[in-house]
Amino acid sequence: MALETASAGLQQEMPFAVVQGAPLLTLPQDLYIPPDALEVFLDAFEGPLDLLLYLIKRQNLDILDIPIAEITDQYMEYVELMRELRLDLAAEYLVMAAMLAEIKSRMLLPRVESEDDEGGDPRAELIRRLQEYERFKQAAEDLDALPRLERDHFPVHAGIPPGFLQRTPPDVDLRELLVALRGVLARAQLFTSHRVEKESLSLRERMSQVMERLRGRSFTEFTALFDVAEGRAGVVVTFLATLELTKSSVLELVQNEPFAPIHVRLRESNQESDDIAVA
Amino acid sequence: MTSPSLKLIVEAALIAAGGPLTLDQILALFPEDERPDRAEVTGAVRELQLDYADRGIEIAEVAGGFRVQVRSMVAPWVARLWDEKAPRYSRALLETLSLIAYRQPITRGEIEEIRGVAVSTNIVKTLTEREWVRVVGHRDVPGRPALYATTRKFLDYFGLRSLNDLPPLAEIRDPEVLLDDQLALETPVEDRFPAIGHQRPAAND
Amino acid sequence: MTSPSLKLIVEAALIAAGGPLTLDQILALFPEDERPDRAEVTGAVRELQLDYADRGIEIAEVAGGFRVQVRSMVAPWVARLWDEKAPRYSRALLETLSLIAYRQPITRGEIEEIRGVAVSTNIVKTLTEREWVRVVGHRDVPGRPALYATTRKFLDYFGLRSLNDLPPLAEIRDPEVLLDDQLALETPVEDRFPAIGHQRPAAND
Repeated sequence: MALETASAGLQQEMPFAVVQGAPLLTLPQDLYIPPDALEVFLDAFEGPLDLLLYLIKRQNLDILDIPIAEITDQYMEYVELMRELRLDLAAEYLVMAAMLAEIKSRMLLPRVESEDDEGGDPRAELIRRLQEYERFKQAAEDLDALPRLERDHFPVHAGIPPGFLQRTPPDVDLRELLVALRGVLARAQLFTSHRVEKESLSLRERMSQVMERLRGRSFTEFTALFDVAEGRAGVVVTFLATLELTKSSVLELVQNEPFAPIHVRLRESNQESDDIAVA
Repeated sequence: MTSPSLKLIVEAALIAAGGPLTLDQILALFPEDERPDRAEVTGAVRELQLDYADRGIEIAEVAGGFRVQVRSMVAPWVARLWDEKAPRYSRALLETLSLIAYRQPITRGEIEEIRGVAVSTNIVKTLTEREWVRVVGHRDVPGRPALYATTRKFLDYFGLRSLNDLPPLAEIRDPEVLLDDQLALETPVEDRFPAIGHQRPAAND
Repeated sequence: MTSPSLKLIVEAALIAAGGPLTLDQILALFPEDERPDRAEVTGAVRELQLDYADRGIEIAEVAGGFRVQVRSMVAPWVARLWDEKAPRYSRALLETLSLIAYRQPITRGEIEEIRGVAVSTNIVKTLTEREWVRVVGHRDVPGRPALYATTRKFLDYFGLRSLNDLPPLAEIRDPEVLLDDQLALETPVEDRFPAIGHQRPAAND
């Protein structure tokens, strides 16, 4: 019987929903609305507060003086309908239904004479929440209306004629480099399987230099790699660098016959067939 | 070659920047010994604003500084340069964004309390990815929920100089005061809802 | 509201486009029934070119059409807008560089093995573009990985005559030497590398 009372209140000109352009003027008690239409309806609301606000505004009621029983019944009908149609109703809608029912029952209690008891109208908290939500619903609309980039404002950007743009790369301090290296070494030491050996830097540098010298050439005579002017130490370093490079598959030493001149070349310059052989 | 006027440099920089430039960014274009006063730069910007009065572009002031943009009057034509339509944002996203803008710093839970529904992770992700919103800290309660606030990019996007430029929030009317007044004049509650009157005694327990 | 003049629309479109616009692209901004003649559009562009004679921008005719660009005269100032943006190098980049310096010639795989993480292509690209590092050959193993070494420019930049001027590895590995000597850094080292902070002798505090 509660439903009957409520549906009488629903006979207003304002549609309770617009489904694909067609207004729905009455609540569909006989379920003549296809389920997907109600899904659309449900999608149109941002939650139970939004639905309640809609129900209130639709009847030009003041939030501050909601006829709670009426609104509760209307709300329940929607919720029941959704449930009957097995629509995926968010739990929040049910929580609100419970809250409304509770307020409704409290409203029915005789008002106690002493004013200080219970602290006023049981609707107060709901009204506070509705008002608060309504403010931000409005704020969202206002925000949406603000002229904004991409839709209303288009920033300009003219180009720069070629040749002027010079991206200065960041400065690096040698100390930063060393700190970084120390970081790697410390980490590498945590994995005991990795070992960064103590190694003469001159050897490393010479390895790069030897490679540089051999680049783009075919065979170079081994002895041509050495510069006697560097003295004994220099020659030894070059010799070690060559051995190291040979060992690590970068260089290739070739001697056609015993005592013939030794030649050296970068293995990368080998023929395709050699690559296959190595692979 | 004489050095070009300050105004020419400011104009070219603003037009080339592709986004707002602050006074400091403009000043940084000059070597220290040639650096103009701040007032001179603002003067140049003001002059340009006047020059642009009958042009297709204008200089707007936003949080990030001065931004040259297409005048709204011609924007509909210019917008056709780009194929994609301007993105539209859902009510859920806009409501969440509004709550963060007006109530910052705010937690997700607090947003959900006001909206009455859960805030989807997607919305938070979109807002964060657009760099409109970021985590500025954590509330010191169990769970340490993240506190969200809006960014300068948010202000720039919506053409605001500061949060103060946001449209004012609607006033809240105090329900307690109003209700008490109204109730005094009203008929007893049970008269208004006879249909459910029978529930009364039971509910009292 | 009357429709804005053709010139305003053309101006705004050219400035906003961020690249050259062809005549056809400009014409496409108008609905068919309002579309101006080609001659009208070229006329508007010519007028704008005259207007810009004493401005910070100009309209250049390029193969792709018309492009608004910063006048060369002021370009050196405006170009500094992007100077500021060169970010500091990442720790990953510095580690990679230091490994190339100390372990050259070295392959990317070897660097990754020591660092325990992949070396991004960007890092290698940045180091190569800066001409601090180059490929000096390939190791003749499957995949023929490139061997990297440092360059003359690298030595020059860091004021070294040769790699021998770099502190030996042993010293770098010893935190005490590093901290007391070359590395009297503003930031305490353990702040940057909290993971290895424990290695620092207590006496140093």
